[in-house]
Amino acid sequence: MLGQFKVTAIEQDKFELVREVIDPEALVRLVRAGQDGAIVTFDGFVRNESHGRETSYLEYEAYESMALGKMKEIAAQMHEKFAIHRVAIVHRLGRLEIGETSVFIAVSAPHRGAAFDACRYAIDTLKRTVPIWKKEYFADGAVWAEGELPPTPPSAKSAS
Amino acid sequence: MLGQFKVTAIEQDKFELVREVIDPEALVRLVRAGQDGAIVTFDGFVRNESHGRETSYLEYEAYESMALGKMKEIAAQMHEKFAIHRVAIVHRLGRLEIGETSVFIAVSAPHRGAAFDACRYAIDTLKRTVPIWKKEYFADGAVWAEGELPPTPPSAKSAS
Amino acid sequence: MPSIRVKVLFFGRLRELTGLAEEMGELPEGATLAQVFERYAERYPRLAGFRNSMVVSRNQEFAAWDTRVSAGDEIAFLPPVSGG
Amino acid sequence: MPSIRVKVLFFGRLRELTGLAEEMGELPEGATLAQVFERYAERYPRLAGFRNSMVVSRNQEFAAWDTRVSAGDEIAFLPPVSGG
Repeated sequence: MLGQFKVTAIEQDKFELVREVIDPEALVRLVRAGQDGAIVTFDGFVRNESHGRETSYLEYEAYESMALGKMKEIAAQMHEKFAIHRVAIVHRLGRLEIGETSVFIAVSAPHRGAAFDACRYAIDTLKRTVPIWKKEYFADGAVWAEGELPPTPPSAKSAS
Repeated sequence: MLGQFKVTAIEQDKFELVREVIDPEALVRLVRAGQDGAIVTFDGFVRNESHGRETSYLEYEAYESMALGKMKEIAAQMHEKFAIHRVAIVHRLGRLEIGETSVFIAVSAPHRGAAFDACRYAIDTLKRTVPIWKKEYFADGAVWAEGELPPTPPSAKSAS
Repeated sequence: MPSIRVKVLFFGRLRELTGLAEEMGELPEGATLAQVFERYAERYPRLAGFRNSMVVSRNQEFAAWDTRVSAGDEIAFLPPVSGG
Repeated sequence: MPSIRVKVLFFGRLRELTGLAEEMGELPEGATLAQVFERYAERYPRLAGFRNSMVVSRNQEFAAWDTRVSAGDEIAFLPPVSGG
């Protein structure tokens, strides 16, 4: 099956950082095409609690140009690793209320295995490598979410 | 995290066999709740080709009462195996045109890992165990899709 | 031997082959699902070739071929499933 | 030693701590990213405690601390990321 798969240019993919409400249906329509049979989506949205405390709202900020670059890198890796067709990755910035979508990812593919694997790879890698930060607001204060340290080259001397 | 998870009754889940167009957004709304942070969906839709032949349309039929029972069984297993919140599984029957959704699954969970694992478990198990049959129509004829033999108890003597 | 009545259903290509979607069948008490199938294979000889590429259910649960049927059972002959 | 100009950015809690989002910095040619950080840690002593829970990027790629900066580089100090 992989042999039959026509690799699709990343130009048809979509990456965005937005400050308004994310429209999942528009993104699903964008990745949907006749040669596909499967779309897997991931919708990450604001929970009403964090570590047992009731959340009031969240604020996201990003190193925007680098974040978009990293999102494109993730999509390029997805096309390399998985027999998928199109990818849409959108992250929202600014203030988000409970229940609002912070990140939405849609992946289309001829077969479901690749769509699942690629979608999961996308969100896992986004959370580790895309420079976006979340601040959690509670009734009695705010904290920066713990987060993950992105992997970095160990030494410039060993880098290309 | 699993310890904190409040197991949710399967009564809030949805299983349906429908003959009209599936509305994914309605199903996503149905599984979405404040204590969740993640929804993973699977959308299976009609491809424009099958084994290299151009598909005209498909027809699905089901052993409806048993199919609904098996879909509920799958959801019960999902709640048992994964820390998820709600499940919606809808399969369409009758004639479907290219690009139309035949099956849509939505799973909500506090954390993404469970949502991904459960959604994939759902579609994999549905394809192996739910009595639904697909007939593929081409310009020059029609064939029943190959399909999979569901696992059955080897002998009544060893059954309970 | 006393006889019992059961509902018998065919699906997919098996229904096409027999032209039969559903009927009330009369069977000897204590018959196994395999014996029920044999009766239909006698009536529809082309069915026999599908014996190894099908499963059977009893009261909407997949069942072993040596399961014995009871009065009022719903028995279905099911080709490989292809939903999704 | 000749000096070069680079753009320096702070994000998240590091930006809050320094009160500095972005500035043009003047640095000795051949300075490493670690040395750039030390300069800012002198100016903002509370930064020093975050040295092991942050990463640095050069021209929008994560970089090793011993990377040497060049004129016109864009350098950013980044706390652990928490998007998603």
